[in-house]
Amino acid sequence: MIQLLTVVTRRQIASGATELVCRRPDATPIEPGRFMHLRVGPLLRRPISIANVEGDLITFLFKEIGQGTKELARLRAGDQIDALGPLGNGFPVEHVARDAKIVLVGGGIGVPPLYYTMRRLVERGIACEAILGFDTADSVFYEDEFRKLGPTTVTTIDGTAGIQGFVTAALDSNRFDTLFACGPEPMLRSIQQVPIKHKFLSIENRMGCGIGACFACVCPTPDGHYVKTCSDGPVFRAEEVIL
Amino acid sequence: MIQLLTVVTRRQIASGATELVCRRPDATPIEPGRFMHLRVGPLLRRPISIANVEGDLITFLFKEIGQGTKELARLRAGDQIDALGPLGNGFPVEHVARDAKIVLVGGGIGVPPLYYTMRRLVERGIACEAILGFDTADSVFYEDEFRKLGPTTVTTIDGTAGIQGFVTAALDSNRFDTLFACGPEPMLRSIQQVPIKHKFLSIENRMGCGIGACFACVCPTPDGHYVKTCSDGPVFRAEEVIL
Amino acid sequence: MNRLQVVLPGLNLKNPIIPASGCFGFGEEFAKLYDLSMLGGIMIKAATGEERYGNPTPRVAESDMGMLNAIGLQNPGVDGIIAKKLPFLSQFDTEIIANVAGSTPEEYEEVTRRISRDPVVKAIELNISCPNVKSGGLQFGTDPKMAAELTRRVKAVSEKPVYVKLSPNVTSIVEMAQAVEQAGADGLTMINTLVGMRIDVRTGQPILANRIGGLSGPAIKPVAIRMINDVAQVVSIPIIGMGGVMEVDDVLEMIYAGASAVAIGTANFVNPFICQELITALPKRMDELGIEHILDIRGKAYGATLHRA
Amino acid sequence: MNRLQVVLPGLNLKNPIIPASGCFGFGEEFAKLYDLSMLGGIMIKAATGEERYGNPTPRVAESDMGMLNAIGLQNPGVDGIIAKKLPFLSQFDTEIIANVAGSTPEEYEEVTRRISRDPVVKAIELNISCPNVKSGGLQFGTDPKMAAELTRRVKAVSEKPVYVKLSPNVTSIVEMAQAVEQAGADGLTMINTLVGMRIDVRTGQPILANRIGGLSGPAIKPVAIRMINDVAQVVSIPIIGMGGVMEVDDVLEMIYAGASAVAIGTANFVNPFICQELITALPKRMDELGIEHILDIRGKAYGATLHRA
Ligand SMILES: Cc1cc2nc3c(=O)[nH]c(=O)nc-3n(C[C@H](O)[C@H](O)[C@H](O)COP(=O)(O)OP(=O)(O)OC[C@H]3O[C@@H](n4cnc5c(N)ncnc54)[C@H](O)[C@@H]3O)c2cc1C
Ligand SMILES: Cc1cc2nc3c(=O)[nH]c(=O)nc-3n(C[C@H](O)[C@H](O)[C@H](O)COP(=O)(O)OP(=O)(O)OC[C@H]3O[C@@H](n4cnc5c(N)ncnc54)[C@H](O)[C@@H]3O)c2cc1C
Ligand SMILES: Cc1cc2nc3c(=O)[nH]c(=O)nc-3n(C[C@H](O)[C@H](O)[C@H](O)COP(=O)(O)O)c2cc1C
Ligand SMILES: Cc1cc2nc3c(=O)[nH]c(=O)nc-3n(C[C@H](O)[C@H](O)[C@H](O)COP(=O)(O)O)c2cc1C
Ligand code: FES
Ligand code: FES
Repeated sequence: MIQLLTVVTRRQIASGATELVCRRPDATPIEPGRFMHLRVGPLLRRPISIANVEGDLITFLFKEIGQGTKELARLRAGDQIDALGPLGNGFPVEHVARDAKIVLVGGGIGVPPLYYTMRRLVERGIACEAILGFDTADSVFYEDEFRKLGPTTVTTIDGTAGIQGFVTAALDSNRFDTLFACGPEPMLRSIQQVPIKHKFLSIENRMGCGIGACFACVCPTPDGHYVKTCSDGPVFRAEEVIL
Repeated sequence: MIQLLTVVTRRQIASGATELVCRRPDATPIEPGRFMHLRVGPLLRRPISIANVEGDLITFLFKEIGQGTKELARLRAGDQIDALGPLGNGFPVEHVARDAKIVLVGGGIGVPPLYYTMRRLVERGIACEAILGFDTADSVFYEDEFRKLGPTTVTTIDGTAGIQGFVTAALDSNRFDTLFACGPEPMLRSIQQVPIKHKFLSIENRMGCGIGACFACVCPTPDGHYVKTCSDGPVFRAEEVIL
Repeated sequence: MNRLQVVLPGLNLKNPIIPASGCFGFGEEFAKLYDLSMLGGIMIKAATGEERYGNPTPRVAESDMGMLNAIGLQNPGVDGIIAKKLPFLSQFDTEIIANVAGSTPEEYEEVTRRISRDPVVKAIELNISCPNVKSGGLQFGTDPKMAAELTRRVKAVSEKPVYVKLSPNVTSIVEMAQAVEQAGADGLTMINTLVGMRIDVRTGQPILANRIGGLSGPAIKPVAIRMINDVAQVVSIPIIGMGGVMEVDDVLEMIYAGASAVAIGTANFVNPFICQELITALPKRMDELGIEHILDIRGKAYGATLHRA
Repeated sequence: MNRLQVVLPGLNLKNPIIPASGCFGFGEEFAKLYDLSMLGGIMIKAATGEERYGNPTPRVAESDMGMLNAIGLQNPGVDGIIAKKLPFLSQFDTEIIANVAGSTPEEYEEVTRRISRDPVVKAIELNISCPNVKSGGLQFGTDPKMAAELTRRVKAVSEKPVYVKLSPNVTSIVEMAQAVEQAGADGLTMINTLVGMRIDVRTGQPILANRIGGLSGPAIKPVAIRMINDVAQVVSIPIIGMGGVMEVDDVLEMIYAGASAVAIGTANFVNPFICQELITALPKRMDELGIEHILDIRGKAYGATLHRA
């Protein structure tokens, strides 16, 4: 459950965004959409999505926000990371029908888990498209990597790359029956309204334990109860959560 | 006053003892017996004596005690250290008479500053001897380096190397008129009693600021006043301080 | 006698390590990681009369070597706990301590009455120091008279020994401790969190939805040590210490200060295996320091006369 | 008006950054490192009636992101300060705030009377919250009635505005603040250190010779923010905030919480250039966050109505 990952490469992929490829002690498969809880300098761990897995290699893509992600971005090849995980429940890539029409919608730091998800869907022979939203041209990352997997549309808020506007501006809901999304809360809230039958959202929440024990990361549900982002999610059906 | 030092080599020199050679941004000369206040992981800086200086290289020798020195011992070539200093007042190597008969007495982590001191005395053409006290054979360091500078006697408490007993067991006070010492408080206290005319002791004290502003490191004086270890010392005449 | 064993009112701890309330849920998640029977005991999440949802999120913020939480006593309610949580815990050979909270003395009484009758529960931890709820909680924990009165009432209905959990947010924790001891408390647990706040400089607003929260973790350890040390010298009931323990030396520090056992909170989030690791590390560290039985050092920092009970 | 300028009773601060008392001596050491005239002000080391040696050593211990000190008010005495320290400080274009301590109300009065008459001193900081001395100090700082009475007496003899330095070691800092405000305090400075203790596990004995000490540094910052936020909402005198400030965002956090200026203590030991660096960093960070004048954000965390005085 706790693994020591060894940094293999670190690369800046956009303004303030880093790709970290690490070696795991083993090569057990991981479902896409799950996350690792990384212990860097600060006291609490930092939840970071699994952006890719190949054999014993695991990739993280992240934006520098505060102390934790800044220290993560300073790691060098050979450094070790104390990683708790994989945690949570990911996107149901093994459960979607083979003829499903899937769109993956990612916003900013929500983009990373969708890369691995799309790769796995494509490996299962399921055609899918991606819509990736960023603030501005400088912050766009992994566009080429996504294009290699399938049709990919980039949007930026300021229009400096791709289509101007939010991801929803590029989303033609008539063409899809399944949607996987990850991104900031306002984006996910507007996606909840989109008329697509099956919608799965990966949500973010400040965490304590990451394993379901502390009730830090709860999200209310329409039936008056709650779910825990870390252990019940981070991926939920859009109807399951009140954002 | 604050310099970034770059680690050049790190080497274990005894059980739990490390030699760290670092490159300074400049090559300004430093008097022996002064110290650097190093910022490692913990909040407060750690005072570490300057064990040698050659051009822009500076050497620290230290024992792993707690978090600070442990993190220091884990640094690798290329890592940087935020160093405040050099601080304090060192041994009066430039002021001793050329025909002085000097003995340098070091105990444990008090040995480091004496190496640089002896080197500088020898460079001035002053013959001197060293007595180095350790707990046990495993913890002896820098014996060869001292021997290259002059006659050197090692003592260990358990007798596993050199003469058994404390440094005072190996000290023939009749042969010297000047003594430079650094080591644990009990050792310095017994040295205060030794009948040698000029005795200079480098003392240790828990520090806050390291520059004389916080009064953390005071040491009482026989006249009812006090001195500050960091800025008035760490080297004092033996008569000046009450240990 | 096992060199780690500690016997306290109602509790026969095989070692002094106990996960702290609110930081271990009801054990379910950690049971997947290691065998909970190795623990000295488990302090389960606070129980209230009814199910509670708690505060809105964000419920957690971070600070240097500390965290702020404002969970707000989310729990399935005392009946839910008795029905769904205690049966699961009954499978483990460890001492269950039930943390009891409420908004009114009546609620405290009611929760205690019910939960103390469950055979799985070996002791009650009276939570009069939760800073994260509007009513109850900290009120009872900062006024010695109210604390004593509540202790008396809860003691009267409890079938199990009652440990009162003290708040550090007081001028004199010694006065609080003495008040609840006189009111019949069988033991003390301390400290709960310090009230704190963080502000997001991008918005100028508090990070926690609840604005304020409880500060826990290594940042508060020196405060905990000092308070345990002060209280241990004046009470004759045992103390379960907590506040920032992360390493085996922290456990020893608390016992030197006067604690008889030690609870581990925030550290479980940093390293979910921490309690297991501490239990394994203790005998080795005791060997290094020449400590035969863990209670041989209890209160040594203030020169306590030592005995192993 | 300079976007960093803050005008408070007796003090015209060119920026809100002030080294905290006891962490900057009388400025002599730091004057060798940078020009002290760049500072908003300087809170000098506590003055007592007579010269004091203070506590035995060790006087400092460390904890995670905090330090404990038990200096014990070592200082050359009020006359020594007036004769030897203030003349040196008079050369700098910055506001000198004299920290006043004592064992008895009479000593506080006497020290205030003398030092407040020195033209170099622009304000008095009444230290009723030092946890490191046997008598006086914390006693006055934890009882609202004693604090108010002392404030009244000191105000009566002071020629300069009086800022009362509050202790966080109380159940209700709001009550303390209101008491001293009503007694005539011109401002508040907060927080002083939290009482703490560390024990050396090799000896089982406290690390500090004084056993207990005051906890300062980043560990206490969330407690400071919370207390400033609580007090700022109920008093109408200004607050100089302190407790764990290390970075420019910490300065902003304190002002958002309701402080009008910010004092820097422990951080001076970590980085002796910290005050200089914070003053340089502030305008840049304010630009990033769209803050025009530093006081535009004061109290924003609780929705204060804003004005720049
Ligand atoms: C399930 C999950 C997956 C994530 N995956 C990614 C990813 O792949 N790439 C990426 O760049 N980011 C991801 N994030 C967000 C990432 O966790 C935060 O950016 C990061 O924790 C910020 O830490 P910091 O120390 O840099 O910032 P600080 O603001 O200093 O952090 C302070 C505290 O707030 C928490 N926090 C701050 N922002 C967030 C946030 N957005 N979500 C949750 N906690 C937060 C931190 O964990 C920490 O406890 C994910 C979040 C979640 C919940
Ligand atoms: C002027 C001076 C020069 C020194 N030179 C050397 C040297 O060349 N080599 C060497 O090995 N050691 C030297 N020391 C001792 C060294 O400073 C301590 O071993 C070190 O600070 C321990 O830090 P730590 O984090 O490893 O231990 P911890 O015990 O975790 O430190 C906790 C706190 O106590 C302080 N502390 C602990 N032990 C000492 C000590 N003996 N003296 C002062 N403060 C202490 C630390 O600085 C820190 O603030 C010197 C001390 C002084 C005062
Ligand atoms: C997330 C969280 C939830 C908590 N919930 C409770 C609780 O329900 N009841 C209680 O008495 N204490 C609760 N506490 C306080 C802890 O039990 C403990 O007293 C405190 O955190 C100090 O210990 P630590 O520093 O090891 O975390 C909680 C603490 C945290 C961090
Ligand atoms: C070594 C030291 C000495 C102090 N001396 C005094 C003092 O003489 N008078 C006083 O009012 N506060 C004194 N304080 C308290 C500080 O002024 C400040 O209130 C406290 O340290 C919190 O701020 P910080 O976390 O930035 O250090 C001292 C603090 C330290 C660390
Ligand atoms: S983070 Fe602890 S329950 Fe989700
Ligand atoms: S360490 Fe601050 S005066 Fe010496």
